[in-house]
Amino acid sequence: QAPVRSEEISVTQWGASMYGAPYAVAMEKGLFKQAGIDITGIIGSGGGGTTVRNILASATPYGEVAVSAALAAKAQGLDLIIVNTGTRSVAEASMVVMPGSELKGVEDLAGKKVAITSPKSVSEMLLLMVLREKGVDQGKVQRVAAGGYVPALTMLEQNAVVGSVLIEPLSIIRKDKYRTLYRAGDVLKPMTTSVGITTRKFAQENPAKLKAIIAGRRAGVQAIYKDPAETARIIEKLYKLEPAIAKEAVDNMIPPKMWSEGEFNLEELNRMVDGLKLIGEIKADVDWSAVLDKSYLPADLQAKQ
Amino acid sequence: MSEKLLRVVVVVAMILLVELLCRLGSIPRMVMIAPSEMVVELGRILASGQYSADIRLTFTNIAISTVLSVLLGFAAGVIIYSLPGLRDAIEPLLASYYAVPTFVFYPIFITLFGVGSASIIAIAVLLAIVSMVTATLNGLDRIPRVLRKTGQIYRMSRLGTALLIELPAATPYLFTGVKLSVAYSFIGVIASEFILSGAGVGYAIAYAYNLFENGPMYALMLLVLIVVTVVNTLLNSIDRRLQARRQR
Amino acid sequence: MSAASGARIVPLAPQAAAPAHARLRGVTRVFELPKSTLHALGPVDLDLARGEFFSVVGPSGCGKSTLLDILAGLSAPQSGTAEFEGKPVRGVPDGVGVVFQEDASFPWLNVRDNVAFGLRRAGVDPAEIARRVDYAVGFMGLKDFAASYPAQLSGGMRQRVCIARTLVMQPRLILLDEPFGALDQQTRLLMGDELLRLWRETSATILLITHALDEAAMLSDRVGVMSTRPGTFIDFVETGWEKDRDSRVVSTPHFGDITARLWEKLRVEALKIMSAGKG
Amino acid sequence: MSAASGARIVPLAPQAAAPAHARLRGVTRVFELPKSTLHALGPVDLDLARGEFFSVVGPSGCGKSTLLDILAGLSAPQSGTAEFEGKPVRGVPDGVGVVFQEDASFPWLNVRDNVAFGLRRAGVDPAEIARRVDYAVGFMGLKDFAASYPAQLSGGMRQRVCIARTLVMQPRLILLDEPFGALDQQTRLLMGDELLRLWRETSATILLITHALDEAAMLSDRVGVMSTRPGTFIDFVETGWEKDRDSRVVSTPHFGDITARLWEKLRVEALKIMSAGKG
Amino acid sequence: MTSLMPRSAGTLLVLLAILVLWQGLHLLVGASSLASPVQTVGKLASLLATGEFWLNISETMRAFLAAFALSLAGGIALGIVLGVRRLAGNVAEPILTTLYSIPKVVLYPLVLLCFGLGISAKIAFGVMHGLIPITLFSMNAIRQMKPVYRRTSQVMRLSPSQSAFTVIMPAILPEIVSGVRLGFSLTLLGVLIGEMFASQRGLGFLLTSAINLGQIDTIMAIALLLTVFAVTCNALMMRVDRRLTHR
Ligand SMILES: Nc1ncnc2c1ncn2[C@@H]1O[C@H](COP(=O)(O)OP(=O)(O)OP(=O)(O)O)[C@@H](O)[C@H]1O
Ligand SMILES: Nc1ncnc2c1ncn2[C@@H]1O[C@H](COP(=O)(O)OP(=O)(O)OP(=O)(O)O)[C@@H](O)[C@H]1O
Ligand SMILES: [Mg+2]
Ligand SMILES: [Mg+2]
Repeated sequence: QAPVRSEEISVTQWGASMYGAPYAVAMEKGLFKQAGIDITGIIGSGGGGTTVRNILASATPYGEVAVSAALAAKAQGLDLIIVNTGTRSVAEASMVVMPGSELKGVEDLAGKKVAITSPKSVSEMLLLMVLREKGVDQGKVQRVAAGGYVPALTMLEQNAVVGSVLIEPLSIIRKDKYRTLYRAGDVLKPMTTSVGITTRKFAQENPAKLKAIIAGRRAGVQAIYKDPAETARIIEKLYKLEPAIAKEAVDNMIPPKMWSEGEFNLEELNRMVDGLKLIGEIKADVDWSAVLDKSYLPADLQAKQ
Repeated sequence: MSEKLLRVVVVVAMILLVELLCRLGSIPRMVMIAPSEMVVELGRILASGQYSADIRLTFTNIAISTVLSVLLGFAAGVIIYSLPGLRDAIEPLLASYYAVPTFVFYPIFITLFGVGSASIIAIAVLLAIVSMVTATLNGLDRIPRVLRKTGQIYRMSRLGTALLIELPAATPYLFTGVKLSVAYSFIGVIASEFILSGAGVGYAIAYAYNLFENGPMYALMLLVLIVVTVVNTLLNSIDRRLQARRQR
Repeated sequence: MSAASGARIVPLAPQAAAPAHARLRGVTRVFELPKSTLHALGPVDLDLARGEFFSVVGPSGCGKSTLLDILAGLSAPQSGTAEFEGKPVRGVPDGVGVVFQEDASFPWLNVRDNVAFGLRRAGVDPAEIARRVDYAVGFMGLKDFAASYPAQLSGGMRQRVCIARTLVMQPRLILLDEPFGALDQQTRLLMGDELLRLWRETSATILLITHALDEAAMLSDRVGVMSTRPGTFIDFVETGWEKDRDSRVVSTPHFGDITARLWEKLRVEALKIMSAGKG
Repeated sequence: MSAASGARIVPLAPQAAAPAHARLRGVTRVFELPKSTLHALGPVDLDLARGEFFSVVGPSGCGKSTLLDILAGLSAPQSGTAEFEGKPVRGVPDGVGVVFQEDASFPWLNVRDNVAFGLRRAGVDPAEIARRVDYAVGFMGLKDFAASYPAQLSGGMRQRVCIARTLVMQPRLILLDEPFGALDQQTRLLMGDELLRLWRETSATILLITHALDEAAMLSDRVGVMSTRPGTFIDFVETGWEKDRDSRVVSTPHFGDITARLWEKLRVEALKIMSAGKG
Repeated sequence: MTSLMPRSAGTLLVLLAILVLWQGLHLLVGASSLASPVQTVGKLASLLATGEFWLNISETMRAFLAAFALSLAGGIALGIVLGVRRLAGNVAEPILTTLYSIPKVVLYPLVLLCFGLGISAKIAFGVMHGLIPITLFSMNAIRQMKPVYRRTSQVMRLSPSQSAFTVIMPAILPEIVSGVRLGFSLTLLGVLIGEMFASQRGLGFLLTSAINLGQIDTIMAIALLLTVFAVTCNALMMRVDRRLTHR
């Protein structure tokens, strides 16, 4: 086996959301190589389930996926473990209304129709959590599945709904057209939204590789916080965004500290579980000890709680 | 008859083979559940009513887009037929039509028709209508001239000739168009739901797939397979009856 | 069965005597093609006597079917006039029945309904329809097939359905365009006998287009021989048969005379074509 | 042009004299259908003399094409034997050419290439191919159409392409299955003349299946009349024409005699069918 | 393009009418819902100027060509076998037509489960769409070939291979080309749908992300590119067909 072999790993929503920024930065700046592994490519995909299955099937079965996808896969008996956390914020999510709308706050949504992407999606979950936080009866807000963010905005423009969920970077691209009703990050406390997973077998056989990936990603996160402007340039190139938009997208995520360095925060994890329960995707509490394995984290992070 | 039997035997054998491979674990559970389990699952989800709304939505949309594409396709076919100049111009385009990836026009439809069923129906109609147009043209072309002449001999009106001679004469060809319209409506509606929408059987399958819920996923796939097979068999038997009188 | 003195050649000028049942005068027909015009027929003069059995023979494409269309009012002549029972032909006149060269049975109707089609459109009383259809179906030997669809019948039987469908309308002028084209010689012979029987029973005027000289010779009172396109009548041959003739005439010497006469005419036409470099 | 004494009826037993060019003995053919078996042909005995022009007439479906298939080695008889040039027929023998009833021209080749097809496959020298093809194309009156594709030709012309394609192979036995079915009487007459010329020039043995009695009567040395299915020969009529006959014979009394004789035979067959309740 | 497709002035007029309709619709619904023809062409040009876009094109083309080659080879071979073996053909035909009318997208999860999320899944999905029509058309081509052609080759005493290559192949070619044309379109559709649902590269992937980001001009530009490509190939095949068959 060559000392440094090129590897491909998977990241959910690669190219569409900010989840992948640490990988982009780490690859661009050679941080993975420094950590002892040559990551040459990222495989992205839309759905969480697809990513999980794809991770399981690939030569280097490591990837970052939505928490819900990891838990669902685990619940269906797939042999995987969570080895680090990825993103930990909901700051990129918001709800918008038309500029002339009379709605002032979350409370005004009662008795109204709003657009979500699809039933049981993250967009619905965050909406429900916001409503609960603000004490609005979720039964009073009628949710319409649009199939995606863009169709949801179209419904909004056509007055089929009064509000629509939205996510960055789309919300930045279209910020002139709508008024933001609330930002999920302003209402909700941070929670873990994505995690790094691998198979138990791979972890046991290639602990060094795994540690290198996690370390490389961590270095990427640190680099983001150190130099947001450079991060924006990297993102801009990779995601083919306009410079201004890329800059704003990155800058928006710096204060809420969207990217975790990898450490597990049970409170933030459970907050996500709470949300998933709200949309009925999981029924019971999660026994994290059966799912998590912190032994591949850098030593200082293992200690953090 | 024996061919029918053989066909049943072949299909049953294939199902049994899959069943066996699943039961023996050659096909892992995570990849596919045994056909018998799919049936049980299907029974369960139908009884629970969990997907009733999706199922109703999907099949209603399929029915609507079939009817629309048949009616519109027939009307368009008649119009194009009666304008030979237009026809010459349009025919080379019709021949290439299926090479156009129709579903990319979804974003346009949602601005025109709003989000939801109407746009999905529009995609399905767009996909299905051309078969009906082509079949109508073909059917009208194939009405032997002598049948129209016969109408004249009986001193029938233009409308009478159209209803009592031209329509029945073209029926078998029109029915071919109907069959294709049904198939393309199925494909159009379910594929749009699968990729673009937040409701319906197509969406439910994609959703179950993402959540690793192989039970409901395969049950819904089975449901679609069964409905398509039944509808197809039904249409084929009508077709055969129409053809049986005709075949020369 | 008996044969008259021999085939008589009649003058090409139309017969002036009794008022004709159907009459063509100076009829021509031209088709406009995309790049040219095609002179398909004429000028043709023709008088059909009431109750006459008249056959037309002529090379393929000489305009026989075109002639029939004009007599039936299905298309108008370019020039000249067509008359039926003293009135000019405009549209399809009442009392004219046509059996077309192509199979015109309706494949979606069974034999009975095919035969009843015209009567139903004409609003004839149902009991009367049933009576006439039964008779015609029996007459044409289709009784066992009354409930069959055309697809289950042979080409010859389908043609009989069309004949029956025409007969039930009790036309006074029957135009038949190669009705036996799909049959073999034996069956033609039998169908010819039946056509003669029908003709005797209804005393309709019949115009039969055929390409079989023997058929024309055996069935007709008079045979018109057409030239190549644009078709005109180059000869009229009177057969002189008695009215109650049947297929047995084919073994008489007189039959040989008529066919030889027809053959000779056609051969001359054929040689003309050849020397004109066509064919 | 002259006619011999008259149509002679020959005994049904095969002629014993000169060794036959092709010979069938007790040949039958049965088709297994899904629900029944169909006795299509025979038993048939037939001897074709070298250089003879023999025609077969008979009702549709009596087994004429089946007989031809057996002679050509395209299908084996159920019982009995087929011989060609003294050897039993197994597969298609060398020296046999067939023109089928259906249009067998290749739509993807132009007329020249169609005609040259067999020669090319047989590896004949290109110069020789060109020579023979030119000759055959000219002979069949297709010179102006050498570069045309079958789709641009009429049915009759396509049939001529098939005849030319067979002729260039210089077969010693030519089997023709209703080759002129698509033509009108005039053109048939002309084609008949050409076939006779060809026959004289090549001195091949010809078996011609036709449903036109006049054609059989004019062209053949001998006509075999077949019964309805299962087809057997019920009569052989020798025409007694001289070898250098042509279409002018149609206006001789002798021609009338032969056709009358053939007609009579067929009429008897037809009546048999009718009384058997078929048709 | 112009020399291939619109052979008549009428077709050009219809294309023009489509353009006018497109522009009209654009004015009606606004630029954010429907890019104008000019915007679309401009966007396509700028996309084509990037190497990135060509990588996606080549990704799609690679999957498509592999899928099309497999559909062709498999479909024609299977079709010929089913055409020659009458019983097998009769048994298989209704099964195939039913499979054909199934919305194959519902089976996509199964494909992913079997092939993973790589090019092989896309190829498999393309083949699932393209194989059956080609099979059905080839089978019918063999079945409906006039028997007299085979008899002619027998009479000419051709060897089996001579008969196969000089008679049977040319005789069934037009039917097969029709099947191939339909198979071409459907294979492309299959590959694109495959890329839309789960992929990281290719035109289908670009389409989904453009749909997700609401980049209507990108959507239209890719649709235009695909349409032009497919229509051109189709017209080419029709032309080859006409040249080969003279019918
Ligand atoms: N509607 C039409 N348009 C153009 N040309 C026509 C039309 N109908 C007939 N013709 C042409 O007119 C000529 C005469 O046609 P017609 O059908 O009357 O011939 P026919 O004597 O009946 O031939 P056949 O014996 O083959 O039936 C032919 O050359 C034919 O091609
Ligand atoms: N391959 C076959 N399988 C089953 N039946 C057949 C087959 N070929 C011919 N027959 C039947 O055998 C009988 C004789 O057929 P054949 O084609 O020899 O008749 P034919 O005398 O040539 O008729 P025609 O004058 O109509 O050409 C017919 O009833 C036909 O249906
Ligand atoms: Mg005619
Ligand atoms: Mg035959």
